[in-house]
Amino acid sequence: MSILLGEDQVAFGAAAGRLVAARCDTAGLLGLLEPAGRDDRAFWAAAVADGWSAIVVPPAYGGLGLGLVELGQVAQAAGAAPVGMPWLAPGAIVARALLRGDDRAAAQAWLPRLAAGERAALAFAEGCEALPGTPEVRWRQGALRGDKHGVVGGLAAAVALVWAGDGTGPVLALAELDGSVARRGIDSFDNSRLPADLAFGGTAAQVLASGEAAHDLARELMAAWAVVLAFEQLGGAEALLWRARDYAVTRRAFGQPIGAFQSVKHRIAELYGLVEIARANCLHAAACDGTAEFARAAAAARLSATEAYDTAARDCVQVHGGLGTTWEGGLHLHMRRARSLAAECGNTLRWEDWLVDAIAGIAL
Amino acid sequence: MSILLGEDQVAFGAAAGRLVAARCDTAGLLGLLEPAGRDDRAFWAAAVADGWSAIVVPPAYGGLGLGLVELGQVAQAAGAAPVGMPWLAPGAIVARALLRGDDRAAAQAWLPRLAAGERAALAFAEGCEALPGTPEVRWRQGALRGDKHGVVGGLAAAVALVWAGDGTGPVLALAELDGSVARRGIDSFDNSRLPADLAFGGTAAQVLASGEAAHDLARELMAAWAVVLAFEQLGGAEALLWRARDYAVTRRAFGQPIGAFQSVKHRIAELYGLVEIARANCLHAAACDGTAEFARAAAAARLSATEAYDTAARDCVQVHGGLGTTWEGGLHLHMRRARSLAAECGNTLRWEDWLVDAIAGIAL
Amino acid sequence: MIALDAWRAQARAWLASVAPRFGKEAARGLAPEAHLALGRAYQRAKFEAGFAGINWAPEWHGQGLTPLHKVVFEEEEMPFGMPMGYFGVSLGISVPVVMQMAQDRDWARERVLAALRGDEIWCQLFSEPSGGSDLAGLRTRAEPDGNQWRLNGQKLWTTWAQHSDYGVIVARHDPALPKHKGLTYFWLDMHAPGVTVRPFRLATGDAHVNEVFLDEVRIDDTQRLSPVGGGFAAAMATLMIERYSAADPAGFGPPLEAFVALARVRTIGGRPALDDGRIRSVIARTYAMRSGLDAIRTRAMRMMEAGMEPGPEGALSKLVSVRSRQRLSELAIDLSGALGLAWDQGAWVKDDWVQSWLSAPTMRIAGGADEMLLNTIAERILGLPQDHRPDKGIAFRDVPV
Amino acid sequence: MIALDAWRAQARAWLASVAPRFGKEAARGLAPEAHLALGRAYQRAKFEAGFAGINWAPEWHGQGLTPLHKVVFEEEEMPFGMPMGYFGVSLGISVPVVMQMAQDRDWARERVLAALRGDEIWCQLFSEPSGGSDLAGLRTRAEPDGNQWRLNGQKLWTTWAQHSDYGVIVARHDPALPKHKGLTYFWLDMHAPGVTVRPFRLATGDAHVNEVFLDEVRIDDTQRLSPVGGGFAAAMATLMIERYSAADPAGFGPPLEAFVALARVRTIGGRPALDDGRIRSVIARTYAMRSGLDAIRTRAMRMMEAGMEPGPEGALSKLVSVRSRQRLSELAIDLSGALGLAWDQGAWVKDDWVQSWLSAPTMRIAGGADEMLLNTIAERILGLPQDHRPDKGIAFRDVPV
Repeated sequence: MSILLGEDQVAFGAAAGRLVAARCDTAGLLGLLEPAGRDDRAFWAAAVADGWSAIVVPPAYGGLGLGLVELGQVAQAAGAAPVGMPWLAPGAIVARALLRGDDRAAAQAWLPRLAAGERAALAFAEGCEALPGTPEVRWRQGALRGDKHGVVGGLAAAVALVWAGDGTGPVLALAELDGSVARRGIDSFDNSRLPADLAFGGTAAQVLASGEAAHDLARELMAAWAVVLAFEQLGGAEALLWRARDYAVTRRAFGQPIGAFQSVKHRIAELYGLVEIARANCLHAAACDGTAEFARAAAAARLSATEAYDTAARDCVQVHGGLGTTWEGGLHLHMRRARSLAAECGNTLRWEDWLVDAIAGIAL
Repeated sequence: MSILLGEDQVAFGAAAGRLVAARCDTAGLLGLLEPAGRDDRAFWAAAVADGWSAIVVPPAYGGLGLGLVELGQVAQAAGAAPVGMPWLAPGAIVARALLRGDDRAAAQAWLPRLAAGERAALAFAEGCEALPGTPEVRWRQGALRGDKHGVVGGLAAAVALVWAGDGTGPVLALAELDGSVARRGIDSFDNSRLPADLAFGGTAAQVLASGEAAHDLARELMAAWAVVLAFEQLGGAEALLWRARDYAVTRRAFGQPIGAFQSVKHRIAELYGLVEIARANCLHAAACDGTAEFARAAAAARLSATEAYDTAARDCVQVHGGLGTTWEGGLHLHMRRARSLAAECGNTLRWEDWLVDAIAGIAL
Repeated sequence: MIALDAWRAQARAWLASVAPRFGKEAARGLAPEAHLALGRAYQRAKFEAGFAGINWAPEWHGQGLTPLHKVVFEEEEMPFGMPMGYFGVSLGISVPVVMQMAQDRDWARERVLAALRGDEIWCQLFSEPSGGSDLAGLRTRAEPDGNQWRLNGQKLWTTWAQHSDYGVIVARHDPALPKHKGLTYFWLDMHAPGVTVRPFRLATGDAHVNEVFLDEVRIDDTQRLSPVGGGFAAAMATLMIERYSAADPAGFGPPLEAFVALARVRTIGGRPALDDGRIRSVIARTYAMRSGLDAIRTRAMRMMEAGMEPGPEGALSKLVSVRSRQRLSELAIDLSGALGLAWDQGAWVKDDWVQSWLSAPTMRIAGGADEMLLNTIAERILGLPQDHRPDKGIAFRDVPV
Repeated sequence: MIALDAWRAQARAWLASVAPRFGKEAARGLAPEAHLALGRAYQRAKFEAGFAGINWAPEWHGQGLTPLHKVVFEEEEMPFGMPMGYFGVSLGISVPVVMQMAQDRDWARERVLAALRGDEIWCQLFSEPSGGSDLAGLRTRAEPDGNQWRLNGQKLWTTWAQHSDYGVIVARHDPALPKHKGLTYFWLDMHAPGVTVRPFRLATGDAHVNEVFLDEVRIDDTQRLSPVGGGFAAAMATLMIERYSAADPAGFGPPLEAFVALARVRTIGGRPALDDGRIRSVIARTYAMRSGLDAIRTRAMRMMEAGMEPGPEGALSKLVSVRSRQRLSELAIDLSGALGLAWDQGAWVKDDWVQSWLSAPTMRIAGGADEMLLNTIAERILGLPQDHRPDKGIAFRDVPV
């Protein structure tokens, strides 16, 4: 695939941008911050109607049969808001798992539902580990038992892909989140992500991969997940870059636009550098999906996008001065989202390690 | 001891500053950079005449009986030049070892010579390790065999304190550097430090401490050494801070002094912060010599002084633009010295680890 | 006068004795009114125990001790999380200004007593929508009207205005003068007709700052605190009142010990975080920075004890420590991974990384933004040139907007 | 026209074939004259093999290929350490200017051929002691004198002037005009009477830059390359000539593989450096940064291939990569501890950390200092305001000094 976007891909991203602009506003997003357990269902319904949930699902299962590049365009638009729902990335990653896993029946059962907007979650993390070496959640005789932590969308997802152990090694298992699952909501700084701890109490689950294959698939899914989140982070960082720029050319202090002060001007120029490097890495990673370089490219995208969004959140607020710190101004929506996205599929420390392992050829 | 300098201490530092100003100039220092094996002997002779080598030696041995605070004032003046000889810190640390070690005869033999300006070296490092856990240089039956690397002053020192092993554990041994020692000079970017690899070929040496005591003494000496070097680094950083400031108020571009541009102005203000934090840490470390906090305080001084000097070297050159990069301008004297001092008693990675070990109470 | 060591011991003992009544656990989960009441009660208790107005003269109901005694008490007070926030501006800035500059001295003495007892609270009406850092760019008008002045305009960022009985205010009496020359300083009854206070929320959800609208508010010329046109100089002078106050090398966020404790229980790829070089580097460098600021502070205290003027390097503390606190808090959250998402809105900022991270940006802006602090260091300490200032030397109304 | 892939293969094969004669090992330890002779021989070999003047028209003795072919060749050439430095300014800037602007076209064609064959070298006389970043602030005078001009003044930072036969020069013909308006562009015989070249050394010990003194140097008006007063515009236009040249995400320093290799053999407190979180973080972040710059470069190439104008983000490469190279080189030296002190002055910059560290500051200043690059990004790409410029719109002689 080329690193240059095709016309269709650009159009796809532009349509997503229009949807976000039409349906998301600061007041609405602020309203989702404090009540735990609420996300923007209406927006997700509209996004599903526009095909967001169907992007990576093959046409045979009711999807659009597109790839990470198109998914990335949509994620970038979502990140620019930032939208008040967590369903885009997990749904696509569960679909990817079904397409690469061993269980054809599961694929046939779930892919059409995912394409139609079924809410999915990725239950990989335990404690502070995004992908624990030896998961404590156990899969035995078709059922899952044990606790997963900080599952994004965990409060309302219908299905979850779970990283578990079967006593001999890891498995990736797909579970419908029925009454056997106790969901303990987490009151978070970014509540529309609907984070919850999930306690599986004998929940029926189908194994999509096990042993070495589960391990490889999980790492591959983490990489793809990281790329989708990196595009969301890129979207947020880019939105903040331009907000900082627009404020700096209009706001005046000491008789001149604040953008004339090099402390402001150079800060924004540096931010431009971070955003463009992140963008280049995101596009490169999406374009080399399926190649040997994908693991490295995904990690590079993740690291540079996290740095760009975190820096943008810090610096855009600082450029705005006091106005950057108000509730109503809403810049903290991005500040919070920068933090939740930085943790959601493994922190930067973990991604640095994964990248070095891949670069230096260290066994995992 | 107080963190406030007494009048005597201030006067001591001021005298050292006058000596450095009178005896060191850029042209002279540049002349020592390229020929390997030359240092400023005349300056050292004048410094010895002013008591620099006698500072920490007790009066009973012909010294001044002062402490790290006074030594630090002198080191700071030396760092401001930066002087073209490496003898100040090693001599004081060898004296400290003699005062704390077990060998009274050695103390009586060597302390008067050190006070009189005898050139000493600290031969601790092997390979990239500043204080190897299991040194490969062996002490057996009164003699040393094996290689030490990058010994500062190694090309011309008369005596060296050597970190070695006796087969059962570490020892600190004092050796006169006679014909049994092969000195392989290192052609360096900062040649007046006279670095050399030393190959001991059965060199007679007296053990000052062994086993656990040697280990503790070595760590204690490393801490004191770090404080002296931190003062040298502070002196260099401070000199660069003011050179950058002076240049920024006089040099004009685009019709105004370059110090009016915030990129320059804030860079220098940040440098001021690093210098003042380093100064406070250096004074604090020197003042708490002998207390339980010394190890931590020394590491903090070392880390902040290294950061200050490195940043000053980078930023002062950048503020000077092209003029900062010429040979004749001599700013590279500080750039080079910043690098050699950063390595001389263990790199920052090692000092970070030592500091965390001390903070977190981790066994060594 | 009581020696500092003895004073410190006395303060610590008293604070420990009242901590169960007023400390962070007592304040936890209280509704806003109850929390304010607790704050007033704590202030009253301080006054009665002789820990209020520490460095104020006895004729102003103070303890007649030195600024050092005040700083020492504040240092000891900080770790308890006492409900003292309501009185920071009131007793730290506004009331001292009234003490120094009010025309009616008896009235001022009454106010000081009421404020020290926590019965009355004062706010400071400086910043405006048009500029926080650019204080002298303020637009609120004070038009002379016989023996009175008429105030019209809007203030912003007014801390605790919603609970304040009085405020000090800087307003523009003449827009035809250059911006710094046309300002005058007054005090104001916050319950006067035409004063409307509207609290607004910050990113943390907190609502301790306010918009204050002034609509034809009439004040008497006796409420003037500066000469006409002397408002900017007076405002600058009042900023110096705060010079002697406790710094915090932790940037008013969690102590480093809390980070070390977190690193002990977190893992990175299954290995202890405390063994990881990245985490070790952050711990070591944070320690070195904080110990440096601490030594600067200690040295300043020693110099003040010795009757000397401390060096200008004290100006570094907020700049360096708060920026570092922001990064450290982010890292603490990231390090916690899925466990870092939870946020307890009631937690105390020195106990909680999310609280510390969310409020750090406000700290980097309020009371001197990073950029202004760097300018101050560059210009005042190092003698570097001032920025280009096209707003200087021309009539305020001619400054381009 | 030859396809890029085939061209790349062809270039690589040829470079490999001549590497034993011209590569870094062949150049090692040569005396200056011998090194220059090797450089000329390499340039001649390039010309004869059809790799010189790649994107120049055949009537200018070029190969008539695209700028992309040139960039591809440069990318392939970079790792060999060929002795090509002497011709960078000559063929990259000065000769193209002559090609575009010289009045006597036949004479120009002769010069181009001699330069492409390595027989003649051109320098560029722009910077002066009074300012590097502030190019338009130059003071060298060009006074009209009949059909001639008299040059007086001093140039600085003139790369390879000591080996140059000719130079292009910008001088001030009228100090009564505003600074940007009073400049005119000429070419100059470096052997003309009154031209004195004095090489000086940089921090690395290298002496490839010069002071050039101009004392009553007479040149003919036919040597004028721009309209009178058009010197600044012409100088800016020539900077665009260099737009299509190989970027290097390694900042023209050692590749990341070299750092990884170093980390494999170094230890920190007895443990492998490659296992240490700090070292891993640097490797990972450097990789991410360089891969981003690489993707930007690749995308620009693809766009140019497709006939599109590449985005402005290419401007980031030098700023970001060289700064990073400086830090990475410092760390490599520090990591080596006592083994890091040695310096081989003859080593090639992409092979040697000390060489890379010592020359990095020059790279951060030459050809656009970091601060100027940030200004360019801010103003040209993001539309942020220009800095305060009191030197604009007034006669040059009235600009305060």
